Amino acid sequence: MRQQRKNKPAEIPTASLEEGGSIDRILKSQNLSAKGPGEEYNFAYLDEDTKREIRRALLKAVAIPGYQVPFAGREMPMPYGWGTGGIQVSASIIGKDDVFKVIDQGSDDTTNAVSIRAFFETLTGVATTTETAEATIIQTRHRIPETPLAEGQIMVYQVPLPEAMRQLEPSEPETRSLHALFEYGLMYLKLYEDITKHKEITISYDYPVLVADRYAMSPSPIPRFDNPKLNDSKALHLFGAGRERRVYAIPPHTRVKSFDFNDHPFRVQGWENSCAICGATDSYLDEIVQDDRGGRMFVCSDSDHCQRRLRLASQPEAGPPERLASLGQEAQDRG
Amino acid sequence: MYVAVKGGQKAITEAHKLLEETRRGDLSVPEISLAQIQNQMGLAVDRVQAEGSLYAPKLAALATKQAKGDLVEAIFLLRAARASLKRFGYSEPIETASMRARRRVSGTFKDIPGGQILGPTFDYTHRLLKRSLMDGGQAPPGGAPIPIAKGPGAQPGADGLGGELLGVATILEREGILETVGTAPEDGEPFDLTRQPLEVPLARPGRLQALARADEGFLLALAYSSQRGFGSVHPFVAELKLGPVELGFRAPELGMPITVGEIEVTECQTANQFKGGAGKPPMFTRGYGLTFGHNERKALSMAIVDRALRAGELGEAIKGPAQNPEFVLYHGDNVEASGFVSHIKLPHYVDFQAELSMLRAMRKKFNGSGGPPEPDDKDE
Amino acid sequence: MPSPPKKSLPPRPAPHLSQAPENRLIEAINLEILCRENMRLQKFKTQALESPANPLAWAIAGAPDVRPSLSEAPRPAPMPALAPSEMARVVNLSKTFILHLSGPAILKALEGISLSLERGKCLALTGPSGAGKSSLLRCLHGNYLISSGEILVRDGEKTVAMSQASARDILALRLGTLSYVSQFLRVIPRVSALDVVAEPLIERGMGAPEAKRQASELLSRLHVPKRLQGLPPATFSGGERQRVNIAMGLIWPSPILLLDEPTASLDAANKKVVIDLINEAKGRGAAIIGVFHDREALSAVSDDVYKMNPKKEYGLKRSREGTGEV
Amino acid sequence: MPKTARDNLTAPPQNGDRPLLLAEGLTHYYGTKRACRDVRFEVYPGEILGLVGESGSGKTTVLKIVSGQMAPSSGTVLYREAGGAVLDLHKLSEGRRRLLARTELGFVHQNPRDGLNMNVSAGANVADRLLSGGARLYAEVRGRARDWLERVEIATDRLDDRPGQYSGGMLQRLQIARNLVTSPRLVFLDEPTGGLDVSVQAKLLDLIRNLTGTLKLAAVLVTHDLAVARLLSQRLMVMKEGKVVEAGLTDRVLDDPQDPYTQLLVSSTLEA
Repeated sequence: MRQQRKNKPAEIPTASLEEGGSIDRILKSQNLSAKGPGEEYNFAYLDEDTKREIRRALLKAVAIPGYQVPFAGREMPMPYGWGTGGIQVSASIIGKDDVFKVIDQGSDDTTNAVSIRAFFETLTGVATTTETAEATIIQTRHRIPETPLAEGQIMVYQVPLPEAMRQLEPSEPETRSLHALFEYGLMYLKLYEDITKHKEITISYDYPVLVADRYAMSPSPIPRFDNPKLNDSKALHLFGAGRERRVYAIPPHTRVKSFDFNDHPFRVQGWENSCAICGATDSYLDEIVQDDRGGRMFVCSDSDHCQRRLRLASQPEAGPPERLASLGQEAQDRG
Repeated sequence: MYVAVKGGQKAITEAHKLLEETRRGDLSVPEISLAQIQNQMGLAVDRVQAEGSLYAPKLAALATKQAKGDLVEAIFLLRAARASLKRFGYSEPIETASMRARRRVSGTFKDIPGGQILGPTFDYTHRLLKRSLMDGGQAPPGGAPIPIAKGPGAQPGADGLGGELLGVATILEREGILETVGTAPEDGEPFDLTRQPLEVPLARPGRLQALARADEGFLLALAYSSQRGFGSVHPFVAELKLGPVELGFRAPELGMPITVGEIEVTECQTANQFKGGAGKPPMFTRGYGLTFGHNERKALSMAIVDRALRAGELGEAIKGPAQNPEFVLYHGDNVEASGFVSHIKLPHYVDFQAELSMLRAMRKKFNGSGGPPEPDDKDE
Repeated sequence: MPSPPKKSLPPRPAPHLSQAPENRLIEAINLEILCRENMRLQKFKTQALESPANPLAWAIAGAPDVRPSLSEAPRPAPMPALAPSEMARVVNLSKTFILHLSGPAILKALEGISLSLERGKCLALTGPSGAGKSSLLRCLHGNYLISSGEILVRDGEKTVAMSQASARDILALRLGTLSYVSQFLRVIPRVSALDVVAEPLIERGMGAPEAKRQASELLSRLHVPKRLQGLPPATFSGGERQRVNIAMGLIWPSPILLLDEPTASLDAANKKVVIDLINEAKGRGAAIIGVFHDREALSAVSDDVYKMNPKKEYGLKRSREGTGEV
Repeated sequence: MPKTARDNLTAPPQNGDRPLLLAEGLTHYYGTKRACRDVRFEVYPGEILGLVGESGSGKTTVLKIVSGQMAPSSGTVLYREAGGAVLDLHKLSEGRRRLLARTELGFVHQNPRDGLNMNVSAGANVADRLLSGGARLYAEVRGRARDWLERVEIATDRLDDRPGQYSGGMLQRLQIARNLVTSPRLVFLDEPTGGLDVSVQAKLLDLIRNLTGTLKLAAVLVTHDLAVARLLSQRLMVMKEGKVVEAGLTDRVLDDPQDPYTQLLVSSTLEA
């Protein structure tokens, strides 16, 4: 049974680098040894006050679904644009007995996912998993897992551009007033132009949504394929934009509707192919370039989902095991 | 009796003697050697070569040492040195396809022929200060470039250099989804900023040369602004490559090109969203960046700004400075920029005197008339 | 306390009055020009009169600048009653122009005019050109401000005093009661004659098809052929334009008709049609006042004649019964 | 003509004589320069009020103030909205005022480019107010945009072109379509025929007259062209150096001007 997530702050002495004075003076005064970084840093790197500040912003974000709450984002040992928003949100809510999962482009073994997971393993010692069902906190970039999320789970999204209308109106003060005045005509104007030129809405990722019939929101650059998973979800969805210093949230069971016209309703892209490894036809697929003569292979983007289907398939009563199993093995090597 | 201040020359000599002392610094510290700069400060050297527009690692190292680490000064030194060199011809176009890449990544596909080769990169490192590098620390074990994803195609050789890799851009181009680029005109010499004055509008080859020599910080900011809405570039990295390429030269006597050596370059090809327009079909459009040495951030920024500057050609709305060739091309060169910005240090007391007396006269008039004119609400 | 005299306008070459678009100024020249000295003109001062001056007082005091009471809000004044047969009555009306450009000069166009318009009757205005006939019609139509005296007009159950009527009141009056056929046709270029004539009906809420049908019928009766009806009147001859003008003026059965030389530049056939139209209007009880230089038309339609002449001997001359002869 | 038909046809305007807009004591300064002083007027439903004067007379400033685009240094602008409530335009919240500006009010700029979005198609420009108003059927919005292009006499095959490819006259008509699509009750027209060549001007005037007539639209029309004022407006205000020097029935003001400045203005108009 999933334990209820306890979120008590850890009591590790704060030895943050930012307490003024030149770096050398700090290093000398704390004779930081060359052992692993874990000993000298706070639990999950950020000091407790910063975490409290971020949690306060998150509470406001949950209270106003879809509204971008400014927060004093800090520099992280990761470059901006590589997940600092998501990391600060995860760092401020993670507790000792959480089970943490990190995916990028849908899979746990993508380089940046590996890097972020290692960061949290060293700085929190928290249990990590590659299985969606086991995780209490899932930090993601560009995908929502195929496996349906359960009550109590928290999705943390890494967000590059939090403002859904940024490409239509570069000025931040102007977009903030459009939100305040609930004036989203500009959004429909864009969709109108899209349909006029291309006979359909051609936004393929970061497809804007209306949250709780009030705030226009960028779901982060997930494919439109994943948008429906945000609507009336059992889980809590938290969005962190580090460089732009904004957090926003979708509480459980909130109405999330993708912007569309009644006679040009939101549609999800489909594929003719199926996963070469687990045969799935309803999951988002990655295209593998095999040669320069156009040879392509399609595999599930969500590696956990793919392997879970393989495990189910390899039970006797399921479909032909050999081919699936061998394909699965090949997938392991690739991972 | 007032004696005008003289001794300018003396002051300059003394100042430069002081500069030499501070450049050398504490005599108890061993002097830094060019080899150390070239090997341990390679990225600095590479930036000086790229923006100095001269492939000469040793000279770039010297310039960096002489400039006390001030790279803009070093770039200036290299540019000046370059101007003194006689030009005896143009090399053959380098074939980046045959680059023996030490690093080669693509953001567009999970696996690509020849695999994604991480190579020597800061990517995915945790930006935590490494105590091990403190004085007396031992150097970390050498790492060979491990491909993160094994795929068909060439395996990295013993010296860590990959064989010929099938370019991702080439694959997309063959599928027809990525725009093809016209081949460079066979005859005639390529446009060369150092031999012809920069004029706007400038054809793309000229723009690319200007961007290759432009200040990295400037291009970085422009690229960033274009991504954040002040422009409409949505770039995907089709391929980013780093490694040596052969340099061919067609000596008049021989009549055929011979390889005169290898140079290290960084090449970035982006595929950008384009929903069709200005008579062109929906497709991915190209952005291109190429620099001497290892200048990844510069190559990426260059590719984004190159694509942004093509907004007019592709009928896109102009929404920011990154799309304005005049703004980008006239302000990108940091040798020009640093020169003009710091020229205000030069004596200007003649002009200042003129301005001073003008202001005094205007203030007298201003105060004499009893302050600013009241609102004219008095009747006719 | 009078404020300092206004800087007079920069002396502009006084435009030759006759070039004025309307011929009203031509009429003014022939009038006796009061010499400036004996009026308190020099002492004209421009000052914003806080309380809106009574126009009547203004005419006498001669202060040219009036604080514009925008809606010229009606002020309560005792309202003399109209006799049942009367549709309108002019009471001791005078009209004076203050022309600031040349001088300034005061020009008296009308002086002490009194007459009444009876239901079903046509009153003809006679007198030499420049006697103020057009000016009187313009005052009746609200196109000219009344200097002194009053014009009372019956509008349904109410009686409207023109000197105190607001712009909106006059607009309503023109919609419901007063129709004016001026000498000049003033229309939007490129609008067809048919649309021009149908406009008064559409403006009063009639459907376009029905309005166009009636307009075409009236134009045909005035011998304006169908192929011309679709063309803008700007290209028409003087007579044709006049007939369009008349059609536009008469298509709506107004209770009061003001006609300024309706038969000028018309041939015999069309003159006869206009005379029939006027008599038909009289037949339905309309009160008509018009200027007719053409003797034959005058005698054919007018019941009374009001002689006007610049020598200020104004008076109502009874014309012999029915013949309009004087 | 039966008596009854005549009566209802000529009944006073729908809600009697109550004005749609009342401007009171409008005074405005740009820095120390006074643009207008103590301007007062009303606008009634279905009526076109003309505002004439030479450039610099403050007429455009007054128009910007009464249309809610610019707050006056002092003075109030009251507007009776469709529901009947009387609003103080410059005390409304930003959101409420912008909503009003998109629905019940319209503003046609002298330079059409100021009133259009040049980066989207002509159809999108017309559809804009519908979309902001909550229209969510693409086909219907596009259909209404096409209808309105027809009503302002623009070839409907130009629906998807960018305004940049339109001529001056077409741009102005597009701007009119953009404003009238939500059938506003009061439109502000700033020199709508300014800068257009004569033949285009005539067509535009005829269009404005028809539209305001058929839609029973009220309008405040700013122009320096007295012929345009005579043609379009029922009532006229003459401004000079920020003050209203004369006002009244249009033909009365033009044919029997009282104020010296009006006389000068009228007499200096070139007669074609």
